[in-house]
Amino acid sequence: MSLPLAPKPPLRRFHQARWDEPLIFELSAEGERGVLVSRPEPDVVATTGGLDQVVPAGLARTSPLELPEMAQMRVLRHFVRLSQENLGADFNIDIGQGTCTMKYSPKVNDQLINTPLLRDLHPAQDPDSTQGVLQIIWELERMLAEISGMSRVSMQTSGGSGAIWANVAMIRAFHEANGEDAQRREVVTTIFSHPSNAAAAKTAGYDVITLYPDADGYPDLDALKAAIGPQTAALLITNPEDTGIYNPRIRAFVDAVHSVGALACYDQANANGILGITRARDAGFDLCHFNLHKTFSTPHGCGGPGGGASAVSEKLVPFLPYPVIERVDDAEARDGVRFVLDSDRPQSIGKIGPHHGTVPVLVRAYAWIRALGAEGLRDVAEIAVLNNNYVLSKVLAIPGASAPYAAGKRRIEQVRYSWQELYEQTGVDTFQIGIRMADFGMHYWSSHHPFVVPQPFTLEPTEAYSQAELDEYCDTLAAVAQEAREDPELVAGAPYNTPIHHAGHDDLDDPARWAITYRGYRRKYGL
Amino acid sequence: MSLPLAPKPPLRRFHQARWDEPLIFELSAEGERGVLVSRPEPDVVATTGGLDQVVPAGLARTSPLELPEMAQMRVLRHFVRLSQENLGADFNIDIGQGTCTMKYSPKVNDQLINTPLLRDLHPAQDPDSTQGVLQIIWELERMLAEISGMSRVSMQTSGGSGAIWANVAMIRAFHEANGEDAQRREVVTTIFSHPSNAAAAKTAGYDVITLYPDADGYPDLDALKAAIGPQTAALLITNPEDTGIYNPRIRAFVDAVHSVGALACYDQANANGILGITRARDAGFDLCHFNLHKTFSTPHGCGGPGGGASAVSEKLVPFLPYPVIERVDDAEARDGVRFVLDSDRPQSIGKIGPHHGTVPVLVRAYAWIRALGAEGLRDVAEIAVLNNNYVLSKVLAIPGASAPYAAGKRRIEQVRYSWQELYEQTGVDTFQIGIRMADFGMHYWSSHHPFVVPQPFTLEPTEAYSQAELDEYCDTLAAVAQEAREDPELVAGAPYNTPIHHAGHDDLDDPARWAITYRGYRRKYGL
Amino acid sequence: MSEPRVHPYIPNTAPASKAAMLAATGATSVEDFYADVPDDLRLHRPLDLPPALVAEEDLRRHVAGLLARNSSPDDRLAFLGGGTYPHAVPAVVTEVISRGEFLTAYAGEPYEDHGRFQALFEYASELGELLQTDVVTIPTYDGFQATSTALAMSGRITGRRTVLLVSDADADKLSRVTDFLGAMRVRRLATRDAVADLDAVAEALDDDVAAIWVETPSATGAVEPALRALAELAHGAGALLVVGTDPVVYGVLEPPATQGADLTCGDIQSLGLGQWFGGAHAGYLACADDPRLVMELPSRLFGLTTTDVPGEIGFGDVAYERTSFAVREEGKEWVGTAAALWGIAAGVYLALMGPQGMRDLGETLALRTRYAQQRLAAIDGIELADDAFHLREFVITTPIPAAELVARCRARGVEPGIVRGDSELVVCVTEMHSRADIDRLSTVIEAALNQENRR
Amino acid sequence: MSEPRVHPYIPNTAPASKAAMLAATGATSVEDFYADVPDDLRLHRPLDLPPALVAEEDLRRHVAGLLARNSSPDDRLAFLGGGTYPHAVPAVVTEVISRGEFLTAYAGEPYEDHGRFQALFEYASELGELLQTDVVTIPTYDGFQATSTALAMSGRITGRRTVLLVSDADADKLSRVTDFLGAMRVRRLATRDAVADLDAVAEALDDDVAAIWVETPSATGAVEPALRALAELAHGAGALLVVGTDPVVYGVLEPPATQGADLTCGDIQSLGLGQWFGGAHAGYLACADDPRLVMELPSRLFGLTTTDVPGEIGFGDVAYERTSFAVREEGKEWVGTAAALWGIAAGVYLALMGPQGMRDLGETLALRTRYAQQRLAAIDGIELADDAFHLREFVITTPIPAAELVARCRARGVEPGIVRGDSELVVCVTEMHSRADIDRLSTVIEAALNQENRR
Ligand SMILES: Cc1ncc(COP(=O)(O)O)c(C=O)c1O
Ligand SMILES: Cc1ncc(COP(=O)(O)O)c(C=O)c1O
Repeated sequence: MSLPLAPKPPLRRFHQARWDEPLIFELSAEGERGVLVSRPEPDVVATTGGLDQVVPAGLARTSPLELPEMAQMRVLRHFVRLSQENLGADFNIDIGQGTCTMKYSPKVNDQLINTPLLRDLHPAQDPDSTQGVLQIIWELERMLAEISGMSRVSMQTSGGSGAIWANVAMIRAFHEANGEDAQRREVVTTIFSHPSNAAAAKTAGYDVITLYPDADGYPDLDALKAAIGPQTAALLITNPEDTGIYNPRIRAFVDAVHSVGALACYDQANANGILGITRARDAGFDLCHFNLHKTFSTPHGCGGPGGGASAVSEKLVPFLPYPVIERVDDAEARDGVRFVLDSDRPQSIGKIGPHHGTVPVLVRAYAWIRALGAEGLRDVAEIAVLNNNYVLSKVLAIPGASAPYAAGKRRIEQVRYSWQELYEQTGVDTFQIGIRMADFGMHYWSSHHPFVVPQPFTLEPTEAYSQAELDEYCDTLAAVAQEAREDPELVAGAPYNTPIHHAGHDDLDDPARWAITYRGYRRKYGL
Repeated sequence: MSLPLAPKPPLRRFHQARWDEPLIFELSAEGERGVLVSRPEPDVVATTGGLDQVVPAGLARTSPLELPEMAQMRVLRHFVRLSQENLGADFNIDIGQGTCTMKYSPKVNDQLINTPLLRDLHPAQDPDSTQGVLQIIWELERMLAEISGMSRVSMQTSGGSGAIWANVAMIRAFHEANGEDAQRREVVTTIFSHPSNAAAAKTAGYDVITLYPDADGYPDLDALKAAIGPQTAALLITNPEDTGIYNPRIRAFVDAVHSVGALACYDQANANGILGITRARDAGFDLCHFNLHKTFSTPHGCGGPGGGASAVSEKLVPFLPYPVIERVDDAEARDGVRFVLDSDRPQSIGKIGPHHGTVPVLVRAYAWIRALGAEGLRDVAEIAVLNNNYVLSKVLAIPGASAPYAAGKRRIEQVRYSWQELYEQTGVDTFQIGIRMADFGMHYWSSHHPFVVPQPFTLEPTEAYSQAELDEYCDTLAAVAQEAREDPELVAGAPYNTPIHHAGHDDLDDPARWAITYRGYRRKYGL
Repeated sequence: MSEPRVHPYIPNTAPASKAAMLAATGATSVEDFYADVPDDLRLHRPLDLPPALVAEEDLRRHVAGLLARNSSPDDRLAFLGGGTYPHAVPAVVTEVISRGEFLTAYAGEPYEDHGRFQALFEYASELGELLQTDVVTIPTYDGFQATSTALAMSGRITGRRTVLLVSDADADKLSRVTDFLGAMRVRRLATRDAVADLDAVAEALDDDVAAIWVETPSATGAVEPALRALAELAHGAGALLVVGTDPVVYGVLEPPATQGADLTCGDIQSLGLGQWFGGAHAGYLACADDPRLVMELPSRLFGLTTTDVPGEIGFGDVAYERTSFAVREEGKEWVGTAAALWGIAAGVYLALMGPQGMRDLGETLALRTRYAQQRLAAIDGIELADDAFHLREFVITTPIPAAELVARCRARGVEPGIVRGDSELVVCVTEMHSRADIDRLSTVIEAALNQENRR
Repeated sequence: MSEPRVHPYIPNTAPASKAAMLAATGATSVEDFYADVPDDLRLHRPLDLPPALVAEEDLRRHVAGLLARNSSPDDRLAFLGGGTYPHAVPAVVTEVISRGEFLTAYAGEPYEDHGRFQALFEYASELGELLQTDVVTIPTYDGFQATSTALAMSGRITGRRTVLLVSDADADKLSRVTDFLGAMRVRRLATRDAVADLDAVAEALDDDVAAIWVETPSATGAVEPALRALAELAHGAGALLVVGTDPVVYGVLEPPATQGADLTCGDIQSLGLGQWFGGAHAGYLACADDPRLVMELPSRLFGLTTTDVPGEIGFGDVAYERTSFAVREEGKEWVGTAAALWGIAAGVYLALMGPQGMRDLGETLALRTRYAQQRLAAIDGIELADDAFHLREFVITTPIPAAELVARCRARGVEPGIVRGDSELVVCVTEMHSRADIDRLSTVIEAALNQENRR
């Protein structure tokens, strides 16, 4: 063959890196060292008498310590090989992890945080020496307050569920302060809300009442009205839900809840599609939360650390976790202002996290908002929604795919689709489609349990992908659906091009067989 | 299947990432932007009158500018995907790029250089504000002088060949200063020396005389004596050569050269096996050079920037590139010393590179030496040599492989092997073996041209790999040799597990067909 | 600006694609998509935010400028702990967690995200070696959360509602735990010489006690010497022993699990996460492979499986039905995005350190701590607050108000410790403090005290 | 120390492996391997080096401590160019070249090192678009080397020995070129108003002239306006036109190749490489796809090929037989490790910038340069040294010795430029200098001059 190059075929000929690395313990070589630590100086040994003198009898370790022994480069090699066996958002058209808002985390933000001026700060050091980071956190709080319409925002948690928990804890404290805690024992949520809403409420001791969607996919307003009363502590709801359908009667939900003296709390983990369009407080909500690692672009880190932001209206401010950062005038300080910590908050629910939250995440979120400004955030929303509706039109053109509820309606930033028809026709289910997508280098996620939508899959294009990439994703999905029709065995046998092949599940749910650590494994199987 | 896990097979089941990315130009989407630059402020536009006013008529660009138009994340994605299609030393047991000294480049060194205190320094700024980096370069020079036994070292070049060139230029300047330039028109080197020795000498205008090895693999001393005379400018030689055989008569070579008034220059690009064991100056050499990106561990960067260090004895000091860094006493300076630049060097050959060489490389080399100290450097040498002889014993056990010359002798840090016997038996050549090794995730390099050793391959284990990794490499080599016997077609059809399949070569040497840029390609093929 | 507003982070702000895509959806404007948002909920003005810094260098200059208002750590020598410890972060740790494959991944399947499953299984396994437990969770948010959960588990398992805190716990942590436990109550027993007062514990135990809660090293760095006795007391009373502890010390100390602890929990910040102004924490829970305990853990657990190809190593979620992901409020507490990347970091850290590294580190901590105690106790007016064995942190009593002493030391470029009460200072010493640093601390404190005397 | 000396960088310092491997080789000690090194060449003492800093944190503290002796760039506002320019480095550039796959790779085959072949082919292609040439080399060391080679090529191609330098070239570069060319000679013609004096050029051309050498923007930032005329002169005399230039300006300027330049060459430091104390340079050579030129290039050239699978893109070395790798001294000059990673960086940079980014950048450079010229020329006593069109750099004449002016500005935190001669300063302005920065420069220079007047 000779130039010119032939055109590329429609589907990407992908293969993920496959290193077939052993478990790290099997790489151990007696006596190798990975990194050396600073050792006590000879005088220190002499003055103290050495380890035997210092550690009291009976406390010294006698158990074996079977960590791997490896030279530095081998440790590095092991983990960078594993990294290549992982599909980060930098690498794939990551619209298939719907509800997760896999958008671009700008590299400049990663670089900005990577300075000793942030990395090596201690939270207890002289606040005069940490004014920069305090100012950033303070400004971020102001910006999130403006975006939500709320009064104040706490960013002490490192995940969205943590922020939900903080909100629930504040709801509990609010009713306690009003002497209604004993009476208000129920929290209402919806089946399309993230499970952490129900779970956090339950953890706080509430009974959970779950609303189901009506024929249009909205939670049922009448059902809500029937469910609430003086026993209700709060409604935990999101809008749009994972279906992507905006509930236009949301204010009526809030009003109904308020009418029984309960609070309304808005899960805005993913506010991507409505930034600058509509705000939680303007719909009457008392609390809401954001996931900084979703809407505000901070990296997901294989599952954290992210950043949770709990935003509250004026009446819940007293209950915020302490400390809050305040800006005070100070003629002697730079620019005449100083940022101080206020921990003297008697009604506070206390601490949620150790200090000010995931600081490297907060600074990234700050930088992301600053790079966009008001117009840019609005662009984020509009393009996310455009992308979503574009993908919707393409997916609906795939035989066997559908978007249940509210047929013909536009969606906001994501859609929960269904392969029910394809499944009925071919026997290939949504999990199998998903695994086959991995053979083309793409993520794909079904949905949270329970599967209200049958054979679900959820796509959330965000603003971060170009038209060509959205096309590639949809074309691949269509091709896999076509494979399911023509060669269901092929799809069922997937994956072929990933680091490992089809894995068994039998060993994961049986206490007699599961192996949660290497030592547990060896013990259980007598190795 | 169920736990426990089966053991892994002897050969790694490897597949490299394959993304099948188009050329970047094909990813262009009209109007997308990758990064925005700071724009002239409105007043600046007003005051200057704008671009049309500022750029004189006739100079403004009228040619099209067909760079790709891509959003930031897509640019990132393209290049990180390409990165996964590249096999860095961090990832593989990189002993197969013999002569290249693929050792560990410590990550801490990469991090140390990544500070604005180095990255954002300008060479012309007040030297008071750059004392730290000047001190590091000065100290590095002192350490390299100690390691080589030479008086001074210039690190202005970013490659070993550049350092060879600098040495040749100093040799030329030396003879010029002695009025012997017109007479000394020949440089002697050996066929196992790196081609840049011959090529740099030729570029400097010298005629090149090449010595061949004797039966033991050493360059022939008698041939040297016959070749040199008053016409000789210098001997450019290395020891051990790529064979890894140490030439014990090296001093006689140097003496012979000196006896005719010529200079002796030692190519120590790879001094890995003899650090702290023996030094260039102690064998009488007048000049030598190191590759910081080999012996001193700085990363190879896909082929640079590296660092070349040219070390000279006292009599060549006047000819060093300017400026040199001097440490002077200064009661007012920190620690009482100041580092200053001396550019007033009338006999200097001038500049070799723009300033002080590849600064990020110099700092890394400095840190590497400091992490090891004298004992550590000695360990580097000893373990590199142990590793090499260990591999030698394993390779010699593979049917069809041999290590020509000096049978039974120990080698220093590398060995040039031969598959001649395997080739004769199977028809599979060294290139084919090499490509097949890539299917197991390993590099493999034949050798420099010309192939004095038939069907050559060159392994250089350095000190950086553990016994288990050396075993894996050798076992894979043995398995591939076995494949060559059992299924030569299989080997000939390789690669299978790399980003692309077997490539044609026909389009690369024919001017009517080659395509060196995308625009050249489109023009040539009418696209 | 007349140029279209095309943003590098938003490809389809490019007019051509935007128009083509709108056309493909049949919409005439983006407004069509928002048809369902009632007008009275629309924000009819731009958000009130500072102007955009779209040019990357403008952004960089602005943010770096703000960060430059923090003063450089080189300018101060700090002996600050209190839950966030200045330990070395090996470069390889940072390299691995900076890889885009890990940094920007989230929740893919075990196939295409094999790497994070293996890395996190290895993290859990390494921590299990250190702690001598067969079960370790994928990280939760932080030590506060881990401890809260461990204690809540003790309530769920025993059906009881009292937690006996027998150590000096960090006040913030206690605040978190107390709020979390809600209907359960935490009863604090006074310590004796900075560790558990066994007599008081024995006396306080009753049949509502779900757990004895030990913190070791405690908030003052005191190491609890009587874990075995506490375990016996707890078990004798039908309660669990829950030990909050920093794994970093177990290169030299015998871990709680082998002394009878039912649940070990805490923070892994010390294992290569860095300080980050207190913004780099992750929690762990560890226990024996006992379904009674395992099924109460809310966090994800990764387990080994086989694949269709012999010798390949597969992974998956263990007992997923425990979790709120599977069964919403019927699950144990909740699970969500937590701190996986920090778990990977700690896994790399422990692999680099190896057994000898952890032993060396423990020794360095123990000896330098003792050395600092000796040096400071030799200063006129300074005394050690107790006689317990301390690791990494200890308390000195100060002859002047502790806050005043801190202020004076700060003026000399040293952060001598964290104020505790009026006249106590918690001093933290790690492997990052050389002997010379400790000597400097001692000199500076001495000078600061003499300043007083000279007044 | 009694512990064995096991180094993290040297796995087989571990006693067990070392012993096993020695045994496998049949050696009794490592000394056996050095049997061939004569005793009188052996170094019978340890190298005299500073003590090892094996603990990573000790090393880090030491090196960071040395670097901290450099003062922070935040503390000074610099207008320094002279071959190393303060341009923005987009974060994505740094991310890509920090990837271990690229950073630590070297010279693998096009199969397993497909990535670097494609990235470097794309770099060359992008530069070709900017410069309007069909051939661009894989990077050589730096602009000094590239220019040296281009001029040497002109000698080889024409068989002549004189180079006519018609611009104001950087003195260091000229030193390098002169030494490199050896037997050829460089004849410098005086410039007129900072650009080529066409009459002088016409007069100087003779049949020993191999090339007219233009530098544009020159060492003073002057843009050569008469490339077409120079090309005609050169070609009329059988010589080549060699243009040394910075690609960064071709977003707004017409490139040399379309005006008759035979060889375009220079440095790509401006394209996202950063400053690094002058330690980040790479050179390029660009020309038409003319075998007469191509076969004289010493550097590697990567070309496209097909593979056995349609649509796959293969790469390989073009005309490898040119190179010293293939034919040693019979090759063209030499080739070796050069600056590939910087080429990848520049390729990423150009992809990020795109056509509009390069146009915007060019506009910003042009306008801010002009603005700075206007501001400084308005200062009493300061004048522009010439009337040429300048981009990014220009020369002012100073009423006091330039070195003195620099010293006074430094005292005010500003580096106003590079001294040239006694009373000239080369001032550099890029996109990194805001209007406010330029205004500050102007204010500081004014203050510095007034200081004199007040004396
Ligand atoms: C709507 C919604 N709420 C809450 C969460 C929980 O956030 P986190 O995963 O950060 O705990 C998510 C995350 O998937 C979500 O999509
Ligand atoms: C012995 C020897 N000399 C010189 C060189 C040339 O060094 P560089 O590639 O840095 O130009 C090499 C590199 O392979 C070498 O091995």
